[in-house]
Amino acid sequence: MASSESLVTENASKTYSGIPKAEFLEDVDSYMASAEETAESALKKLDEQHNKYKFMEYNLNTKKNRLKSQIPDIKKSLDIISHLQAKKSSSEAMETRFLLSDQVFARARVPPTDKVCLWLGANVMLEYNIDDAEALLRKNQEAATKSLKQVEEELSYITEQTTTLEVNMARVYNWDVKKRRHNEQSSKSS
Amino acid sequence: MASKKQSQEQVIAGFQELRQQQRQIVGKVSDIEMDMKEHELVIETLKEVDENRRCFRLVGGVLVERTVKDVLPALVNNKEQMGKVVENLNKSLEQKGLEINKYRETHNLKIKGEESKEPEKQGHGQDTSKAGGVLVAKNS
Amino acid sequence: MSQQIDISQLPISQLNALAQQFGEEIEFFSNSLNQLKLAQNKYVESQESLNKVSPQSKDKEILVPLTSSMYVPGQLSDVDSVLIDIGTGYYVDMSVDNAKDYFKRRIDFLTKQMEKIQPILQEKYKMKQITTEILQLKIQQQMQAQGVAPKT
Amino acid sequence: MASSKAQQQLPVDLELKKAFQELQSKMIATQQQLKISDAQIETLKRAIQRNVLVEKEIERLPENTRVYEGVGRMFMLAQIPEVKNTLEMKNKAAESKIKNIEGTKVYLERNMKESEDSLRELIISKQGRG
Amino acid sequence: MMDSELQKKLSSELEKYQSLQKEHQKYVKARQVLDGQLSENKLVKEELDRLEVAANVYRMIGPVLVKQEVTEAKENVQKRIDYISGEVTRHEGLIKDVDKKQDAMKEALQKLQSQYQQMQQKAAKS
Amino acid sequence: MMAYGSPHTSVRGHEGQGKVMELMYEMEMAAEDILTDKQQIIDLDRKRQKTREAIRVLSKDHKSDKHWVCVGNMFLKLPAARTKTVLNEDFNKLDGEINSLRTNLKQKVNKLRDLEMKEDIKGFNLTPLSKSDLQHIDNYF
Repeated sequence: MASSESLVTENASKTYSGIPKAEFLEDVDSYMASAEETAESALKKLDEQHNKYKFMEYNLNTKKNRLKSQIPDIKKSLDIISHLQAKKSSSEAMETRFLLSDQVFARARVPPTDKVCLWLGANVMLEYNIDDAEALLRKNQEAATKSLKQVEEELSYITEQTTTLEVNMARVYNWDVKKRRHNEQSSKSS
Repeated sequence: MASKKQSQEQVIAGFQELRQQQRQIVGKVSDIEMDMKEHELVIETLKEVDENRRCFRLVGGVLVERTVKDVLPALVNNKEQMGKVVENLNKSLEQKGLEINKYRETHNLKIKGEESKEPEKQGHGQDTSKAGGVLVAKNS
Repeated sequence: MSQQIDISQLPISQLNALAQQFGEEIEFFSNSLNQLKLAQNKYVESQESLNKVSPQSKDKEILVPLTSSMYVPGQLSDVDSVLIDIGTGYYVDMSVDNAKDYFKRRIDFLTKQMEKIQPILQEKYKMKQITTEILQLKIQQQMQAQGVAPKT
Repeated sequence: MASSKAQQQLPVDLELKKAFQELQSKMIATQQQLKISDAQIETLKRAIQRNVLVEKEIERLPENTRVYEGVGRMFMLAQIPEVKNTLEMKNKAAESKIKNIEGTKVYLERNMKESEDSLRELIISKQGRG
Repeated sequence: MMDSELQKKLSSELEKYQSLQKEHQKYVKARQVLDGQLSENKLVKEELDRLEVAANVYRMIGPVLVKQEVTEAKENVQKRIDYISGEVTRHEGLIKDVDKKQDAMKEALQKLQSQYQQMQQKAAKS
Repeated sequence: MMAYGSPHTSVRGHEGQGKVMELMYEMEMAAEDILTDKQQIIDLDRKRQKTREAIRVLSKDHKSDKHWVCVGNMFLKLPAARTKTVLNEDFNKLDGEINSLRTNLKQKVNKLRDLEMKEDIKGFNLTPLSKSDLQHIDNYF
């Protein structure tokens, strides 16, 4: 079987943040003629491409979920920081019930403080002034929100490509049905 | 025939085992690389701040209170170690690839649906791993 | 195992579907088993962390987790009771011992759930195995019938 | 192929077939159990190893270093000897768990062997009769 | 063409059948959710039943923990349990209805399908 | 993002297919956007109601001078007066968010309607793929 260009990578130059574009199959007849494809092999190629998009989609969804849990956590941190800011010059300790572990809240006294510690990652926590902490958190919040937006755009782009591929598959399939039908009829009439 | 069939299954199982190992190495490499990126970011952050600032490091469930100047070298060292591990893993990945190819040649294995195109592209070994039946042992 | 007789009468396509169905069921049950196990681990963790809420820890210096990424220095102010989230928006003050009992109950509850699933899963594994065996046998037979059996 | 055909044509000894099947499913179950046990031992051993490393790391710290033990999500200030003590206790607990699991493994293996033996005996007794 | 009528009917019936299937799935899913809620509420009720009358029970309203009498909390949860149980029964009824409709349709569909096949065979022969 | 087409236009040549697909995609995106906004409004509204309920309950409660207020993963013990302020702030913030979402939503709905109108004039119907597939097969039979 002659190996030919894949249906979707013909125009590999058109990409969206590294995601290849799936070309719409305008003219099935001429494509099938020029590419020397059988319907089966063409469908298989499309299906493989489809799987690749699904794989990318899966990865992006993981990223999206991570960001989606990160953003509220940052927001919570900012909320609490505003309380600490209000309290830092007071003489009274803050009484809290903190989440000790799943479903368990223990009581703690937090003396007025202008320092908090933030996990940076890599098992490292660094002490910050409240104001610096707030600035850092805001920066991270912005970055995470932006990143989430981008991931969402990429995901919808992938959905778009997947749809195109699905339409292509349907068209090749229908083309094949039509051809078979035609062959049957011509053999009947002969 | 029963014995022949058995050995075919064994060949395929052996092949899948190898692929599984390959995937495991790939997974490990990408895990460590993510960790390295995280280290890189933290190192950059710590470089920017006062070296006497309070800084904690979590060592296996125990949090140790130190200063930036104590933690920073430890992190840099950690990252270097990880780099070495990745290097080694990449080497064994290469070897695993060779091993797989050799295995395929000696047992005359082909991946179904691969007849007409180049070998599997990297990073997309997924579909070949699904259940049995994807692999076809050629012995005619 | 009366079903076995039925199974051996089925055509290949149905056997295939059946094997697939068992596979899906196995996946479903192992998933729920895993989820139960995860939930149980959380309870065990909570139970263990309560061990450290003891009179010796009163007023101990701690780093208070304000969120999962932010901590602040403080002191443990109450080592006699904790607040437990019992679900659906209800919270109860419990003595540490009662709280431990609560988690023990939850852990036992999940153990029972898992013990219910385990035999079902085992049975499904068995059924899948039997089906696959018969399926392979049938395929062999068919191949022989078509004369495409590989040379011995 | 000859063997499989022959088997089918002969009247199958139902008792033997049943015993075979039972042994097989038992074997699968046992092997799974053994695998799980091995995995558990492996995790415990790794945990012990990690604790030993942590202990070494902590020993190297300046004496007055403030260390905190993780309790749930909170960290509680502790003395270095205290932390070492906790780690050692954990290791002891893990070791006794490993012993327990190894005990069950021995039991499982013996049980398995007994089933195999009884099946072998069954076959011999059948052959004697046949 | 003769069979195009039949074909249309077949596809429209098939569509109806599929929408029934979707409905079925929807109800089953809803019942699963309800089942989960029911068992959770039952567990909560069990815990509340263990408490002494003087115990401190709070309910989370918005972002505030509001103290509630144990008896009141128990009553509330019982009410929820009753409501959810009712919903479960209702959904079971709905599922049964759809089941019945599906069974009825299945037969009709099979008939149509075999008719269609016969038609095609005839067409092929002629 | 140009070359799109629906399966049943293929037999009639491919003029303007890309446009149609583009429009369809745009419409889908707009509709999805509206749905997410609606869901968000519902969620926020539920939160708002809860906050209102809390305000009401606390205003009746004169026994306790302090309350446990949930902030993130933890509860802070706040004086009644401060609790009230926090709740009112929350309420107003939620109110504002809901209102701005609603205003935007109106515009979005209008835009979608515009898009749909164009479709109507051209006479393309938005049938799901499975249906059009069937029709397509029909045509050949």
